[in-house]
Amino acid sequence: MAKLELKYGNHACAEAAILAGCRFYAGYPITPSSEIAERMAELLPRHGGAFIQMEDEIASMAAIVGASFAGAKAMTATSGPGFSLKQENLGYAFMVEAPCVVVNVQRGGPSTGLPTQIGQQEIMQSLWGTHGDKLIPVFYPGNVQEIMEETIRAFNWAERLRTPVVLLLDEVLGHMRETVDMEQFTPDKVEIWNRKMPEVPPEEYLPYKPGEDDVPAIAPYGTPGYRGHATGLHHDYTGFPTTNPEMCEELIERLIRKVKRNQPEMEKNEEYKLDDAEVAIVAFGTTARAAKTAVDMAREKGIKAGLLRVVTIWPSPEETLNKLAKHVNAILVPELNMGQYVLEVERCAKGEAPVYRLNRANGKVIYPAEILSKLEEIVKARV
Amino acid sequence: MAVKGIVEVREDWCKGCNICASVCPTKVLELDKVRAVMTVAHPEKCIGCKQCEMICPDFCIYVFTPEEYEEIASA
Amino acid sequence: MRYEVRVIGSAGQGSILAAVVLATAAAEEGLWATQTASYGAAMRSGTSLGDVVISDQQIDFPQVTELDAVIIQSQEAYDEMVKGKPVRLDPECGENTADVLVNVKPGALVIVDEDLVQCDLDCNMYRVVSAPIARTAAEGLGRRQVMNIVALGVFQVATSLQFDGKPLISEESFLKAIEKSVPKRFIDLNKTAFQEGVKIGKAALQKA
Amino acid sequence: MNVPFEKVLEKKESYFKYLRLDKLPTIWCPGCGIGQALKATCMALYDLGIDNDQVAMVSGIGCSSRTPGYFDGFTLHTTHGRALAFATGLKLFKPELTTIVFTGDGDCFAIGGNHFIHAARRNIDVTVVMINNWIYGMTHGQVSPTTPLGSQTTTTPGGNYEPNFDVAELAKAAGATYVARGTAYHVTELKKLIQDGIKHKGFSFIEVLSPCTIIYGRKNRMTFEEMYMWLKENTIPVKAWEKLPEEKRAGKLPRGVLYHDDSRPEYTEVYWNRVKQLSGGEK
Repeated sequence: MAKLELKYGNHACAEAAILAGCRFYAGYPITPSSEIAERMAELLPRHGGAFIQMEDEIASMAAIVGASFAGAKAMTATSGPGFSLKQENLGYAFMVEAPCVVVNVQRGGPSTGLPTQIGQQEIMQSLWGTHGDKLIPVFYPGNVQEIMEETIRAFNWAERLRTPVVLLLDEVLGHMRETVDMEQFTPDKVEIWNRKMPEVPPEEYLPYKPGEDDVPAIAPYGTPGYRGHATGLHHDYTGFPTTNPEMCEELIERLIRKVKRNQPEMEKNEEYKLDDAEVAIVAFGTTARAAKTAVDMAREKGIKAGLLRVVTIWPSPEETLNKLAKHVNAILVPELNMGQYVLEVERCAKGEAPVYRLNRANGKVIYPAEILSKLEEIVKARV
Repeated sequence: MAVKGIVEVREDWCKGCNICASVCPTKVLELDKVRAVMTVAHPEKCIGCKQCEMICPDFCIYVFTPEEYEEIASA
Repeated sequence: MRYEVRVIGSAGQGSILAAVVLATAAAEEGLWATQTASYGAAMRSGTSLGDVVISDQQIDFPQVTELDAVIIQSQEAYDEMVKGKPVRLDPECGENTADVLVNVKPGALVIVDEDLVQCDLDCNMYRVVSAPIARTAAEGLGRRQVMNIVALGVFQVATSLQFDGKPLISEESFLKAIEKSVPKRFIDLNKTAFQEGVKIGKAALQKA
Repeated sequence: MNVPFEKVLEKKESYFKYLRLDKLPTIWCPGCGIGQALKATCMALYDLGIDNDQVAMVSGIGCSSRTPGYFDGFTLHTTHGRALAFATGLKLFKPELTTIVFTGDGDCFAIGGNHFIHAARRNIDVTVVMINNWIYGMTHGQVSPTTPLGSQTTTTPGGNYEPNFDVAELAKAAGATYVARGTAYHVTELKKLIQDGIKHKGFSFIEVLSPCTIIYGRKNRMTFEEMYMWLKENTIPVKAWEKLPEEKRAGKLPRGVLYHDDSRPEYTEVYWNRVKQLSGGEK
């Protein structure tokens, strides 16, 4: 029996973070993400955690990495301009392997853009925003229920892989209220993963020596005997700077490999009416919800449409997308930007099927009827 | 005159900046200009004031009292 | 079943809160619901609105597309809804004889305030329920601020017009939703407001 | 030769126990004063009896920010200017750790200026050791917010024309509750200042005037010795400074404890007390 409760998107994110064990939040107000901070300010002290409103976005990102080193499950939330400001320290978190969750409630950009309206323009920035090579897991839920699921999943993967994880939301998701089935969020049903701790005695402790899973076991700062050093410079197993090319290569390859090798387990998609589909839509977030309705509308008109809703945006579901391209005659990628994820879909499709676009970046959602007419257009062109 | 202090310089950490020599009131230390490291040229002059140890930026000078030195050397 | 409702009024009339209470009541009833609010345009025009989608299953598209019901709390809001006339929903209805509301389905429920809204809607096209909502709140309860909740009472009764004589959501669910949504010290006032709304709603239906 | 010194290093009964000896010698230029600041910090901790396992040291980017690499504690070498923000997160979650931030004039007052004033405003219990060498050393000599007027830097050929910060006054105005100035020449005194800073419950700021021997010195035609002598002759103990007539103060700086206020509550204490009230005690 479903136990339905109406939840505000941003509040659901905060509440799920608490469930996942988040005990540190640092943030800076920005529309449309501020409600996450407000809810955290209310919840954290009650759960024995720390909340701090920092002086800017850069400092917020820095503070959660500092707290993460002290052993906290830590989170910050922001939107477009703030996400840009966080990039340098996001790269730092990736380099020093500090588990943390960065929420970006996307609004319309570029620059100040459309602060109170929806956008999906940080799909590429979430992966490529900070300088240097990296692979940061990015999850993008599609409804308020899933905001809770994905927030917990983001914390779990962050802890397991010792990496920052980006959780993308959008203005509509963050600012809407929706019924959530709370049955699955009772504390006994929520699965929680924690970072691993060193198993060796202090004298043998090498903070950046990876285990077989490519993940090192770094003791929280303050653990007696397990002192260590962390730096954003290329470093060896001890954590100290090195310019040894072999060591640097090993480090950067491992940092990317530790995420990449878990792609199959991390992959999460929703497939809707794809079995006999001739034209497939690939979408995410709020746009995927319009796409799902459009699939039903198309089916009524005799168009065999289906939907692949991508939840794990990065690392991208390469094989799934490639298989999909082989299986259908055409792919449509509607997104609230001028064409970002479509590039990844094109890459993965490898020419097996033509990939069409439906783009918009004016702060308005794409309506089901618009996707439907695009589908009709594609079908007409293909016959 | 009895020795008041015993200076030791760890040469492998010394960068030869000469700051220690410039603060030494009795000119115990002298720079080996060829190797650019500090040497204890006149150990007998040391008054144990520790100024050189304090100001050494590279942790490579230590000044012992004779008793301390004896104790540690014989241990 | 997908049922879309919009509560619209001047800023400060509590349209969004009414939408929140409505969505919460739907959840109490065991229905799925989404509640969205539009910022941009509403802020410019001085009207504010809250949209609710209710369904017996999980909802795909979360925003409203074609409204099944609209609660109009002010003349300004009414004009906003009429403005534009982008679609002629019913070709039978003469263009000059009646107003047509934006994005509202034929057969939809239109709840208006009897005193505040002068409307010229085609009664064959919409199920118009007009009731003294603001007056009940201001004179009956002494608090004009609760007119949004009074309106919800009217709405609760009026949905029986669309669901074979049985309201979409029960009174109990609404009362529980009020408990969850408003500050403690205003719960009783709002519950009374809702019940008064139910009363005037029933009277309005009998009249019609 | 050098046998007793080796034994001192091994025995861990001196301030050397706070050093990662295998990382020495440091990367700093000959004569650079950052070494003394680190030494003074180690001596201060030793005298206070604070164990290595109780200290976190955070830094940003720059010459001074390489310090944590030589300090045997929980150390974090972060991004340019942000050390105080990282330290704020660390200290807030683990208030039991003595948290020291090593930073420089560019790191702390140019790119990190905002973090500095806000950390000071909060009065969070972090001890900031700010190495003021009047220049960007690691990037080879550009003008910094503390470069004296007229000084030669690579980005002000012909002399610096930008006014500089009085960083001690800035710290005080921003809300720091312990402000001191020491120099790389007066190391014993510096140790005492840092020691009091660590003991102080609240935001402590210690400015360490330190010669940038190679970069600043060469550009401005000063020898190592001249730079140290400048520190000796142009800084005056606070007590003497207060008695000094205005006309004799020009070109000189007071050193010692410039400001100390124990009355303001400390940030993490205030926060966790609130939490205790709300959650009934446990963290």
